[in-house]
Amino acid sequence: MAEFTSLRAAIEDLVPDGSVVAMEGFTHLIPVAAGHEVIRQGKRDLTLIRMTPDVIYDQIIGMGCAVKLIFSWGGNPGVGSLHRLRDAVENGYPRPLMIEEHTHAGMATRYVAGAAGLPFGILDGYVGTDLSDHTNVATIRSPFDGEEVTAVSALNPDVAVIHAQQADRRGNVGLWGITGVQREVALAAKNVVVTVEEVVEELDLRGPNGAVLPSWTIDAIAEVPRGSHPSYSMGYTRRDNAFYTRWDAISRSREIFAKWIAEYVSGPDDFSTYLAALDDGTLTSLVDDD
Amino acid sequence: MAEFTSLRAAIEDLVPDGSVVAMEGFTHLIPVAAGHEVIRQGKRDLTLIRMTPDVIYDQIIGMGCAVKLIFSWGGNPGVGSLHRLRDAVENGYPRPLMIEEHTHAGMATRYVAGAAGLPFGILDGYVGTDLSDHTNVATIRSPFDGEEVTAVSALNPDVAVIHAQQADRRGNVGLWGITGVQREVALAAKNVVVTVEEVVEELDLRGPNGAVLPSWTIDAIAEVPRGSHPSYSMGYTRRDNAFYTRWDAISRSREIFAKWIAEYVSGPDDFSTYLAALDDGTLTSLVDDD
Amino acid sequence: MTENGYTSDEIMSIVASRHLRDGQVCFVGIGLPSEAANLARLSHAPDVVLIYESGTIGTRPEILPLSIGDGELAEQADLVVSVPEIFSFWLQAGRVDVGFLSAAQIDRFGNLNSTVIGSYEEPTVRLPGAGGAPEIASSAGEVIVMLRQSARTFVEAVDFISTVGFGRNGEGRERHRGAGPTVVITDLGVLEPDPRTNELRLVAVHPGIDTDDVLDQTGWPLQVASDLATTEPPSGEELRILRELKQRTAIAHAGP
Amino acid sequence: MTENGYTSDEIMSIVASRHLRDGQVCFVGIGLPSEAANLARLSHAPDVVLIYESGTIGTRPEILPLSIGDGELAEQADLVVSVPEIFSFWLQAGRVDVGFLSAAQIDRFGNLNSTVIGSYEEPTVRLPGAGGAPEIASSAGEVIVMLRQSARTFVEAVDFISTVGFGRNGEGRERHRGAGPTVVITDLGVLEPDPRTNELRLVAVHPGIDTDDVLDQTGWPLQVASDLATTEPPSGEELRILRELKQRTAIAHAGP
Repeated sequence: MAEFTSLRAAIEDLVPDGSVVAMEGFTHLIPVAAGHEVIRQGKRDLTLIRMTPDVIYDQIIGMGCAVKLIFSWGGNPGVGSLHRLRDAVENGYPRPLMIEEHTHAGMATRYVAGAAGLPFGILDGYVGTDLSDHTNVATIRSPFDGEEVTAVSALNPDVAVIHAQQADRRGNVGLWGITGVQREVALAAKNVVVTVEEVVEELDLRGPNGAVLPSWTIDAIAEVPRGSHPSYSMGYTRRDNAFYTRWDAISRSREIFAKWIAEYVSGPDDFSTYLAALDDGTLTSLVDDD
Repeated sequence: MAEFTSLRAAIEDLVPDGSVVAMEGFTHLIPVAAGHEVIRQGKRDLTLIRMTPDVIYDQIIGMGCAVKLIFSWGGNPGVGSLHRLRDAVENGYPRPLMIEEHTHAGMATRYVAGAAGLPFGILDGYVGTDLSDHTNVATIRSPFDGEEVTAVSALNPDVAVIHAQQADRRGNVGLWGITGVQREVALAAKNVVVTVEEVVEELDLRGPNGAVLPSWTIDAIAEVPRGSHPSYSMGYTRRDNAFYTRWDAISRSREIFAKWIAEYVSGPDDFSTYLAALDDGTLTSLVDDD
Repeated sequence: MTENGYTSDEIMSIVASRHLRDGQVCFVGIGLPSEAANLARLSHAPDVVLIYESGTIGTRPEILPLSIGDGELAEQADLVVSVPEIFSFWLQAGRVDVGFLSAAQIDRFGNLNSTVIGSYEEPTVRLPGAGGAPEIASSAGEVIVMLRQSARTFVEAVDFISTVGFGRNGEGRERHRGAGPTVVITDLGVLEPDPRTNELRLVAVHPGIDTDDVLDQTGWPLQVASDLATTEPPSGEELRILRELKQRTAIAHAGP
Repeated sequence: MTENGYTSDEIMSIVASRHLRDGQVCFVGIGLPSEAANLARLSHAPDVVLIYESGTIGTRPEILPLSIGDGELAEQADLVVSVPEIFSFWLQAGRVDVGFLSAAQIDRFGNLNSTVIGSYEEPTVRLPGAGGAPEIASSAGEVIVMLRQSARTFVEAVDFISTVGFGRNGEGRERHRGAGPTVVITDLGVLEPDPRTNELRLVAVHPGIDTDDVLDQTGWPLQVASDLATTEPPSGEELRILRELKQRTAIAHAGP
């Protein structure tokens, strides 16, 4: 049964050093505030899983919290590189980062297998690529017609962290719009932390593709309005495209990145400083003079 | 792209003799009117697929339209036996019926594999049962940890027939409530026939678990209000539990069954006679004196 | 109605409901299991989570469903999912604590037959088949079997193992996630597997039932627990809640 | 802006849009592919079905999305599904006619690299990775590649095959459902695989582009089709629709 708690307590309790963490959200509903709390608490030796590392993992990797990344596309969407991720992979800065790389279809299949309690999943994928020689996939034959398919192992993270639009008083979580792999990762993980835009009396899924995660599949819920910035929460916030562009400049320099994190993430007590800077237009002021 | 047509034309065009037909609907949204049209057109040598054969297949099998049934639970829900199915299996009447039997989980996995374009699907199932010796399943090992799972072959029917609440003017189909395996069977089949309660300007999925099948995945749509009777269409009709009980008496006797079919299904030109008898309370009058 | 003021169906449902603990996730079938599970929800286990194989999760029906997929189940559910999903993400993944099953036959090792009487190829009686039962038995944490007792249904060996209990020779459950049939509730008493042999033995008789009657209605030499108990009779409260539920159901289904 | 009154991005988008036929199902990425696909939808192919890998199917955005998962795409879609479903039930099942791809490198056999420059273990440049591309290339009926041409991007052999075209040695597509890269549209011209050798060759140059310039910007000895064509210049109508779309987009994204 889900417990309502602070984001700080949820991350303290459920994201220990060394754990395998999946923070999902496909462009939409990225749990950025939760990622900041991971940085703030100085977590170490995490294995991070996420299809699209995005700004959230660029920040966590840039602060040296992770030893390994399992992913399928590591760019800044519509902008270019994730510079902190590149610095870790290319130069081992601030520490070396092991990577385990898959395709989107492969990662999705792995989460589905994990959610379904199966040891592996199958797909028509990876064939002919060099990736199949550099990652953990296998070929198996159909016992019926001999056709070959690719097998990928299930993903069952220690903890899944997602952001959703709503939770009701009983702790049922509601989300809608582009739901990516969030239901699958929540059902695949041993523990689940959810941040929500709003706690409501009754869920009101006012958009396409509505989905509910019942309270008893979730461990901790924290109300964190705008907790998905710079991504968005359909029905609540809009994507901050400008921030993604500015992130390129912030993250390009090790020094500016460190200063930005100290000022808006690790220095403050919670997410409110970041939101205040967002509101008064100073969140990207470190690079606004460029 | 879906064409709006009559139910007669849809069944004439898309359900040829000898084809492999899946008419799905899990308790809810069973395409009974379409099943009646199959009987009316005297189709022969069909291979019928359906998780729960229910009254719809009891009628089609009782009329000798099928050579084979692929299924997982063949009872009259909440009532008892399907007598026409039993007569075919136990006595070969009116003709012998081959069966291929699975579990619910196995059938669902087979449809999912079919919809996903995979040759087979995997599950933790059938283990320890005698069914695994009498049906087409295989054991495969995880290439990662050696764990055994059960493989079942994909189902890709020649034609799927489903009933839904709505179609919009562009031919997009909307359904909600208990959707069973209808999306999966529609996406697994080579052709798709849909009967709907209502053609609307814009889909209005006014219930839980709303789903849309886009027009370009469907071949023919026929508007057949109450076409799921005696099952129901959430938001439009209620389940006719009394009919299921009366069906036990109608179907128990070969003679009464034949008379009932002649009067309400094969004799009339279309589904309207059946609905008229339902409205004036005479639909089960053949057995109401019992 | 017995002389004690309740029917054999009622004591079956009430005893089964007592086996559910609050907060458990329960995979329910139609009929007595549905009565038992909803009685538990309306009495001592308000937060029991009811799942029906039609895809309704966390449903709180006001009235008992007559089919596994009644609209009432969808309307009152926390969420509704597809049938493939209910079996994969919810049952197979190990999220169900308790599954209810019934059958046409049960044998001394708790194996269930709902497929055929006679041979598979040329059956004397073709039964409906296994449906969701094999994977419920395999994946649920434990299974509660509800079945009226007679020598015809409680047999030495089932004609066909539709759903495995402890295996043809009681060999156990190594290949299964769940513990299998931990209790069999009949109209006469309660059976549980002997932990040493996996053979079902009589652990309780219902009030007014003679042990010899239970032995007579069992198709194998039924072992009796040394500490054989007598079932606590239905309380007035249990009967009131169950009967109100059934009355609401009757009125609703008689309606227009 | 060229002397002809359009930019090289514009001619790339316009040429790509002409390759889409009405009613085709098209798997779209962000940037030029999204421009091309929406231009087709707003001009000669009103019933083209656009799918983005975020799970939006049949979407008709008023403005161009800046990310693959913009809210606009979900709001204007016929349906929205999960990411696992978009790749399994829709792409893998063979429901997509045309997929758009780009990359950091392409080689003479249409193989694409979006993973690393240098070795995989110790890359000189770590690129974002393959994302959805390998399975788009495998399962879509055909692939349209859009990529600005230079000797740095059009290479003899890619450092890493992220996404397979016709294979390292042009061996072909026996193991794939789809036909692979049937056309490569650049800022200079159009390349297509030679059906005998699977090697990309130049089949058209854009107006005002010299063939020698194209050869200079290609990292292998590029074959030129004997019937080399010159691209039909963008029409006023094509330019008008594309520019209006981009202007609507700019205004919307500048908004509050």
